[in-house]
Amino acid sequence: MSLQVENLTVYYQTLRGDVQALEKATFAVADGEIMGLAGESGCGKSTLANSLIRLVPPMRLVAGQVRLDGELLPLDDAKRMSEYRFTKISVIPQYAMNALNPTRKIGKIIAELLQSKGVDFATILPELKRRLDLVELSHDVLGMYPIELSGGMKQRAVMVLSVLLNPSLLIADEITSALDVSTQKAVAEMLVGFRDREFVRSLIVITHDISILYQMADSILIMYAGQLAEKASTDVIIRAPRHPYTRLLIASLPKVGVRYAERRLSGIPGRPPLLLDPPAGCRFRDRCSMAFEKCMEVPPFVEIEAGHFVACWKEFGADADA
Amino acid sequence: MRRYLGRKLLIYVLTFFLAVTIDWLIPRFMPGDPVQTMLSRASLHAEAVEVMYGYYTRAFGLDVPVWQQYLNFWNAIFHGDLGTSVYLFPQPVIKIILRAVPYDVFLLLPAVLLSWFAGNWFGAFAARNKWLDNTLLPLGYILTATPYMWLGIVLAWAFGVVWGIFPIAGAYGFSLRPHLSWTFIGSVLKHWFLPFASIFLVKFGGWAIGMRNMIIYELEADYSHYLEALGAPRGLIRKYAFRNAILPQITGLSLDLGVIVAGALVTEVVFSYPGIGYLILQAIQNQDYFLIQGCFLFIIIGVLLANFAIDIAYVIVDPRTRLGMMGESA
Amino acid sequence: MMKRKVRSETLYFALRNNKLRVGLSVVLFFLVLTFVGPLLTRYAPYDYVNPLGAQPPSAKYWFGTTMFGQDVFTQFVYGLKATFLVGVVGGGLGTLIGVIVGFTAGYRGGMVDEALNMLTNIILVIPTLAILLIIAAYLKVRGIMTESVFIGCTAWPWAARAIRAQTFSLRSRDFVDLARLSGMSPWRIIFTEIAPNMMSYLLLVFILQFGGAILNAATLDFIGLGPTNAVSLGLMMNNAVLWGALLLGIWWWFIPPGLAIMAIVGALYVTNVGLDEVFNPKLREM
Amino acid sequence: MLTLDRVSKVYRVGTFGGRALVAVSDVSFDVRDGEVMSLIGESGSGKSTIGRMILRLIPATSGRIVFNDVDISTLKGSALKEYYRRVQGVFQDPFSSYNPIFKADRTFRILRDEFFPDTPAAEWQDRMESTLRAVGLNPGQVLGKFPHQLSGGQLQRFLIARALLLDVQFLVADEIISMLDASTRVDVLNLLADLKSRGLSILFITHDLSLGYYISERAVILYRGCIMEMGATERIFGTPLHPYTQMLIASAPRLDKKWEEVEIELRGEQLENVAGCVYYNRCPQTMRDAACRTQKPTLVAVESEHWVACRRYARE
Repeated sequence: MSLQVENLTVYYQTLRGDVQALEKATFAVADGEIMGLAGESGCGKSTLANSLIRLVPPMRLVAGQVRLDGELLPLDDAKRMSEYRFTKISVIPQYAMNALNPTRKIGKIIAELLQSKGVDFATILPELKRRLDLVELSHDVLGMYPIELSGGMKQRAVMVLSVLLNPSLLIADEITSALDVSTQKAVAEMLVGFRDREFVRSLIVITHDISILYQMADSILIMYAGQLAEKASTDVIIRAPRHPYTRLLIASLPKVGVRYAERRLSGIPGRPPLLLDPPAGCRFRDRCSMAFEKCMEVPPFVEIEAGHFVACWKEFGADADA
Repeated sequence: MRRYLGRKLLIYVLTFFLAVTIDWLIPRFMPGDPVQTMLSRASLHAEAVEVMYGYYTRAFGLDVPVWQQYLNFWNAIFHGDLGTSVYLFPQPVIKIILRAVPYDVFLLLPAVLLSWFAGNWFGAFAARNKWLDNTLLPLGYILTATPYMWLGIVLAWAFGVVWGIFPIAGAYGFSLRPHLSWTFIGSVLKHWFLPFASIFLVKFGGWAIGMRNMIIYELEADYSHYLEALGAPRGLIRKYAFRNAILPQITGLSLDLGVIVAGALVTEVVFSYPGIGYLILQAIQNQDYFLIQGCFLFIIIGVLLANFAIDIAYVIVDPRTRLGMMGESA
Repeated sequence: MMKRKVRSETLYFALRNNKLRVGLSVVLFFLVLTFVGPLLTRYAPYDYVNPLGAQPPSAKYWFGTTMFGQDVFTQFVYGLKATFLVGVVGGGLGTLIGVIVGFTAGYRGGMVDEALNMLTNIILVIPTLAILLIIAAYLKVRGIMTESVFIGCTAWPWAARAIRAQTFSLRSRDFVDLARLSGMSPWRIIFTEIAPNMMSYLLLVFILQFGGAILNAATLDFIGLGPTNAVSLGLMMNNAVLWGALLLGIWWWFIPPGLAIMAIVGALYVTNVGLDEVFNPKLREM
Repeated sequence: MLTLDRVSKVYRVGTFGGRALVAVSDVSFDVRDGEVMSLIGESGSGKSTIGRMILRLIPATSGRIVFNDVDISTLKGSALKEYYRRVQGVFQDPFSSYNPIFKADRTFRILRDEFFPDTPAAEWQDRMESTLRAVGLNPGQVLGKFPHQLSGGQLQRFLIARALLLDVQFLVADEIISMLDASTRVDVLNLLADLKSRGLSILFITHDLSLGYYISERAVILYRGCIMEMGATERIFGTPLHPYTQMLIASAPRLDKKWEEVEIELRGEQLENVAGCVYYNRCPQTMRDAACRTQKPTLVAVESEHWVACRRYARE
């Protein structure tokens, strides 16, 4: 099993107390699996990603363990964690378009970074060139400054750099949201290519755009207000979601081919709760039409079918499908 | 890149033109007549004043119409003839100034460059951890807030008068004549140290603070976060941040030259160090307008040349100016 | 992320920021001294009160007396008034011109911006103190006001550059476009929409101008080009050096004025940093 | 209602306007009364520039924009204000549309001071509240609050209410829902569509095809400042003719079927654009020929309510 997360709880320290951004997240990502991580803004998906990569104040690890290929990750010890970063676990950040130092040649940046990890640049150069071709970047990009490249090109350079040492887990944080439709498809296919070519063993793709996940992800984990709502294979999430929130979320997405005149889609009334002092139990309770007294307790994130996890009391009490 | 330097050159030419015009305007624009005040000092009886007045107005070319004077002034500059000094009468202004310039360069160049390097290094070092930041940085604020001359006085008083280690006046021992020997060089260095120290310390504080703020911004930049996310060692991240934080300090240096020159003027006055500053003070005290004009011109030329040199250095160091903006516009 | 009410949070940080507290208390101390001081001494700044000439600080003369037997403390206190005056008028004028130039260049953009920017760069490059020297040299009668006006007129480029950059960033915000869509006139947009957002920034600029004006004034006074009809800290130092206080070891004549300038301007800079930290958290803790 | 006649916008960039950047070139289309038209294009296609030119926030370099038979470039002073009573805009980032240090409902007070100075307070208050309810907001919850205390969806509805208070005829909605979360996005979209019933015509600017398809009867596809294809939405999405539109539709992520194999030409992005068709560099080999490189295609009506700017259709 590539990644196992147990009871991961991360809060943000602020002047007015702790923002409970991530609450008891327990899930696993198998080898070769591309897991989509989706949810509205403020649902904790970025917090989850950042806690795996760079847990720095004001974030605080409250509880939970993360194992990667069986090894326990020292999440809150930045020094020891840096050995795992880039070699075992790597990230393509949301700000990939300005993640490269503007006043340094790209080749030099890569060389110095590899050197700091004890890897000789010359030996890895041929592989680097092959991967540049893969993302349609010419080799003389290495001799250029980031300022000379377009946004899309810079992002692809960062993609290549992040997976250069074949990390076992790659986290792609909202990398498609700033792109146009055409480049979006190309970048998504490149990520899948990274997994197929074994550059990375497993992949977590974070985005608020579920239709992108439908195209490229094997499974999707839906989060709401810091809690895991549902995880299942992509088709199950899209075709037969069980969690009320997932169902409403999928229903509210306009699909090409649906016209306002014919079928009027509906959103979800209300707003996600503020996480400074979140409501007890299931945090979707106030916006959920099927909420009942049991929802005052936190629903367990339990496997109701092979590979299909749901956190909703409805699965136990009343009849299975409402 | 050509465009960047072209623009800068245009600004400097315009500045030079404007400065020279101001320099020419001032004596003519101010109340009172320079020649009149000069003569009144010379306590002559009435008709001698009349004759002398005619002679001097012709000598200083004040009798021709204004725009004619202006043109004469320009071609005089290009011939290096800045008129004759009133206070050291027979000597042409240009010769007096040229005697003072080497001392200025000898004092300013090391003070400016050393304070810049040391200040920046110290600012980066102080930003390394919280304790250093809260103890050494306030020292930086105090230093940069100290008036140049006051620090000069205190240093002169403490080291010169109380402990008597350093001389506090002139550029070298009064008993010595400028000649190549160790005693002379030793004396020059001893006289040079205190003025140098007072300029150095004040500017040192300024650069340290500037660098501390810049490096914190750079450490918060996206590329620093990305390097951290890839587990790069602190040293590498700080090296990149320092390299990027130094760039605005280079432009800061060129913009700050005007202030540094002013500070040097005052420090020279405190230590009666025979640079242009001391010369200006004497020129002012003796109402020698042409010497003042000459000194001002030299300062302007010096500052403009230094600025242009720094701009060239900036273009070499910062690739962004060399390549201009390549990315597609939204 | 959670958003907090803007006003109370800034207040919350302001009270806890020790740089701000230390800086402000020092400045206030000298301000109070400026008003209280003249009440404490019976003499005028240039009275000859001590026949024995230079005396070290004593119970009678808190800061001692000068070579001519003038009371240093009285000169010091009246000098403080001049310094604060120059700071307020000179700094205020510099900020005002900077605001006007900065706003027009930032809001108008285009050729106006290009021209004003060129002018600012030119004046930035010229060593303004040299110009002040020459102007002051030719003027026979110089008061505090004229000196402050001179300093204000040559110190504005720094403020103009900073305010122009800030206006530029605010102008591109959508609420300025919405204001234009509501038919508001450009000047009304500047003063009711853009300026209020920059109040904190304008305060920072004013503090720096205030400190800069004091330093410039002290330099001018020291060369003897200060006000002819008043006393100032720079003038005190000039007289001290002129009459050889250095060699005679009359340290109480030249130490207090310079120390006061350093303390006031240093405190202003520290306050500025404190305020800067309060207004944008990035500079706060490491 | 509103007609754009060969409108272009050229920016001067570089020092002293050395280089010219063509943001919009020779665009003509019209929006009829009570019609929702979508302007679809990727970033850098000039769609926002067109929106800002219509709102007179930036001047057009050439061409005419006519609103109810009046060329808006001639409007000055009170005539321009009268124009703003008829035409309003809502922008992309809700949090940048409000001055952070004032309460959100200050925008209404500005409206009252500028446009209705003599309306009695009581009457203005309940007109405001009824309009807020019309856009699905509860006045008690949203009035008197700072912008950061309201959600993105509420803020955008606020701006729509602002436009309704002026009872505008034409609304420019520039990417107004792209910053909102999926769940609230649809409600604001439905609100826009409901406004049509009030006789309001809307120019809906977006980069997302499915939104354009969902809400508008007619659509314009833009690429690098030129119209590629224009016409009734069903026709454009049903039988896309221009290679760019085909590529857009093929690569738009859908929930009902996987991506088709459409070859995306990425390297084409960086090449210098040619004198002829702006899409030449990214056009698949099979569909372009030498003439495309030199001759700029013009909009040709292929069927009723369906125009396309591609040489392959110019011949028919």
